[in-house]
Amino acid sequence: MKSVGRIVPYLLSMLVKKPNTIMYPFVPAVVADDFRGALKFDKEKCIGCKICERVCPSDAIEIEKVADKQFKAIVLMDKCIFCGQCVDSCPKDALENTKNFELASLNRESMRVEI
Amino acid sequence: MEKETLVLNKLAGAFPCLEGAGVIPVERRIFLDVPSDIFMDVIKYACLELKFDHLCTITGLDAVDYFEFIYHISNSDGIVLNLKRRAPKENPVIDSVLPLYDGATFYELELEGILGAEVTGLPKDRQYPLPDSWPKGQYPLRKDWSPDSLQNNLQGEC
Amino acid sequence: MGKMVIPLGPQHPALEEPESFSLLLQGERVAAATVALGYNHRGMEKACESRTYIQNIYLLERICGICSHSHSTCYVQTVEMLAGLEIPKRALYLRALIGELERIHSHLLWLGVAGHEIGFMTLFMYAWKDREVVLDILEMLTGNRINYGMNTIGGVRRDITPDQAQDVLKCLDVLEERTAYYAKLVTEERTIVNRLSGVGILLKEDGLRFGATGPVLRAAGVAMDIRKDDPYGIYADLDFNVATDEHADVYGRAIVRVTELIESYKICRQVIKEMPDGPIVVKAPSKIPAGEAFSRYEAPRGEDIHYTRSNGTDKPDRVKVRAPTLANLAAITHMIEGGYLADVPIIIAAIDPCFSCTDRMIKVIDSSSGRENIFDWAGLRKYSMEWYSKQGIDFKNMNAFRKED
Amino acid sequence: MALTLFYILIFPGFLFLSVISLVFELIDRRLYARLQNRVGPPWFQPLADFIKLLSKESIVPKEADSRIFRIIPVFALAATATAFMYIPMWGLKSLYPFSGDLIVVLYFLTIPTLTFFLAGWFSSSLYAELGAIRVMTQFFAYEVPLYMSILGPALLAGTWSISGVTNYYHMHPLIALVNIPGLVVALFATQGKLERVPFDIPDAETEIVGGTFTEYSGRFLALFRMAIDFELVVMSALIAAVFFPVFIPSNPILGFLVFLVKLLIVVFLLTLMRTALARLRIDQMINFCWKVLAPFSLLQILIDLIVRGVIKA
Repeated sequence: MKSVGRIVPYLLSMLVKKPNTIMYPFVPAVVADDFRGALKFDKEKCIGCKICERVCPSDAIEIEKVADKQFKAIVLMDKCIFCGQCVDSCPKDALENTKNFELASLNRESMRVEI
Repeated sequence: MEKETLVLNKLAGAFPCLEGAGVIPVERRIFLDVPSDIFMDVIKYACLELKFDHLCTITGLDAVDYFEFIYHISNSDGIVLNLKRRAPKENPVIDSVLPLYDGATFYELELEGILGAEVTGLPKDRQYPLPDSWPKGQYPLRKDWSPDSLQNNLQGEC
Repeated sequence: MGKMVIPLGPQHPALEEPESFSLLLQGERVAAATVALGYNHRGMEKACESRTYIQNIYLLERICGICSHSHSTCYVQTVEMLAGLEIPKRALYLRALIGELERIHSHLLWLGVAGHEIGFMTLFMYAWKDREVVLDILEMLTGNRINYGMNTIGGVRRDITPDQAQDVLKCLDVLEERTAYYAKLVTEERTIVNRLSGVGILLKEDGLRFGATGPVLRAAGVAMDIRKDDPYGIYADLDFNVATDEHADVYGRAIVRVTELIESYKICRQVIKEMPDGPIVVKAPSKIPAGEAFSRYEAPRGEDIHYTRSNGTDKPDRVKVRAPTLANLAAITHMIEGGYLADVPIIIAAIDPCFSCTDRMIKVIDSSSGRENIFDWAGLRKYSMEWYSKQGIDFKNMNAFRKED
Repeated sequence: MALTLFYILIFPGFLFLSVISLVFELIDRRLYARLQNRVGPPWFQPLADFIKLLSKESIVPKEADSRIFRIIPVFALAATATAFMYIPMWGLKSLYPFSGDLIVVLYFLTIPTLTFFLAGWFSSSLYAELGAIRVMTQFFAYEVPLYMSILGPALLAGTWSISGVTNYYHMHPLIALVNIPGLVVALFATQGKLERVPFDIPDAETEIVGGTFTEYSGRFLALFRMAIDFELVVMSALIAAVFFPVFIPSNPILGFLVFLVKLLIVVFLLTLMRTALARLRIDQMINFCWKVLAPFSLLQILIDLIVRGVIKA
């Protein structure tokens, strides 16, 4: 049965339903628990093997030696594609993905994070 | 593997020089090196007689000493016949398969555009996939090409 | 009224991605059409040659946001073939699950876009609302909404827990009900049927002749589906039907896609039910033995093809990608010509084009279209700075201003 | 004199019309969003859009006829604002009623359509010219059904003044029921006039980008958008006056509230229509207008003539 305006009853039923969208910046968006967001680095665990540097598809991570057996990670957030390969490849679990995804910035320098 | 062997046998029957040239690495995949002089006859035979009438794509690659072109054609049994032909780097001229496969235009234009092959019988009215303003003689898929050579080439023009 | 040539693209509201069509119009009718490809070339095939096999997975996954799992699976299959790896069953089941969820998300997206092209924004809003449900599942299972990063050489990276499987089944029930509603809406709402029927006809013979694939070909009555014809992964063990239709027009393509959605729900349920226990990944060597492999995958848009040649190092010698849209584009001018201008957007949308899949070439350097010069990134930046400073806007000052904030 | 100026510029004239059209644009957009299960824009969005457009750079294309390009939006605005003065708002009478004002209002309402055509044509751009041609093609399709459907009730009332029509049906409210086919035709034709889905063919963005308004930007576009908002209110008010001339209390304030409620009903129906339908192709649109709407509006006139004869007898 073809006719015009088949969707009208459904549309009207929407008037009494709660909207499906949210006013985003004012209402926080929820992401899944295992979300691959910004990287977290645990300098206690790092042994400086630099596997993460080698596997990174976009050269977004650098490990620098600061003192004997002391390392820091420099993450270039603008290059990072959040694939999580470094997290998978790290033999000591020193890297971790967090749920933080709100990383936009007007300033490119702020995308270079040292942890 | 019976169907695959049958295809190879039929090809060898029609073209005796192909005897023993085919490889079947896994199910439904046949790789076959074809000499350039009989290539068009082989692909025509495969397309019309053996009903390999779907052209998946054409891969062009720079094998350092020569160019290699692989025509991936398939039939309704899901068998993919990979016919390979070679062309010398100095004079990479191949024939168009447009008379057999109407959908080959973009694949062949790609060979011309990024590998610098010359496909005879292909309309030369457009360039794909590089922009029209791309400098002549720059073929990015060749192993000896690097973005620097493009940079140097452009300096005179800019 | 005389003839006029109008450009459709590279920037046009009907196109989600830049690509240039030019149409010769006679009144409202399209007398001739040409398509110029290449606006999205990013040099992926060349870039693959300078990256390791593992890095290439993430690069090739980004060929296209919507069929990212298709491209990465297809590529990984070739590498696994070359390395001679035996993939654990559970990993194959998980790949199939993500692949089908991706198909669901892609087809729902298409339904929305089709609504947008024919000016039916409500369909767009509802279809995308339901697509959100799939995206949430995918985010839960893989950690991201589109570039899932699920595949690795030798298996998959994340396992699924029984709780998650239950969540997926629950969402599938919701989606199945919604899809049944859309199937009813698309076939019963007269304004939709009028806009889709008899538009962009591609008959069986022409489809085969141009080498069209996927729903475009299936809508013409050819039951071509790589999952059946050339089964990969676990598809040989699954029970599903290939959706076909005889309309051979945009309406047929819509029906094929909606039917495929329903088949995909069926496949997802089977996969979850029959998923065996066991490891999800085997160790893969970093150096792949020399050889060549060719793999086909039924992406939501059709036949996706990857060819990889290895040379014994940890980097491939050549990776060739043929996305489904390129195959379907060969037939697009045939479909557009003779129709109305108003139908051009929906005809283009009906092949579900993915131009970023189609174009892949040049690395780092891009041309600024319409200009004679070719800039590299730094040059382009410099040029834009100069252009804006001529207009009285100085970005250097703006940066200084930002720092003061 | 001062009072007349007040009427024309403040209430119920230009300023009031501006405010109420922004309010109705908001209602339209909010309702559209809610029907699609979205939150929709915040309350200040139409005003914010208007101010933003005013503050943007206004570009006049080199090829365009600069003078006409700039002046056309003002014509559209003025014509719709003038038409509004002849529609009764709080009682049975409009401000300056005269016999034949119905025809005059309808003619004032054709001016915006003509300005859209001229705007597109004098933009001298491909998409704008295509849009202009589509405006005219569509105009010839919906205009006749629209006029006939509105003239039907007037024929029955035996007057060519809107106030007269309102007055007549106010006296005989039940007779207004025979005009329902005309109402349906008028609602569809109004969508065509306002260029909204299913008849947004002249500015179908997925086909011809912005259609007639492709080249418009900044304050000229702001004025055009304002004119379209005005048109929405004026058309809705006209439909309300001709087809719903019932429950008009003598208290002006109450009467005004009733007027707003009627406007709401008409805008709701128009919004529902644009939510529930897909855009038609131009050939389908013309077919629909001539093969469905025109016969129905003729039927409406026939019904009205018969009813008139019965009542006279």
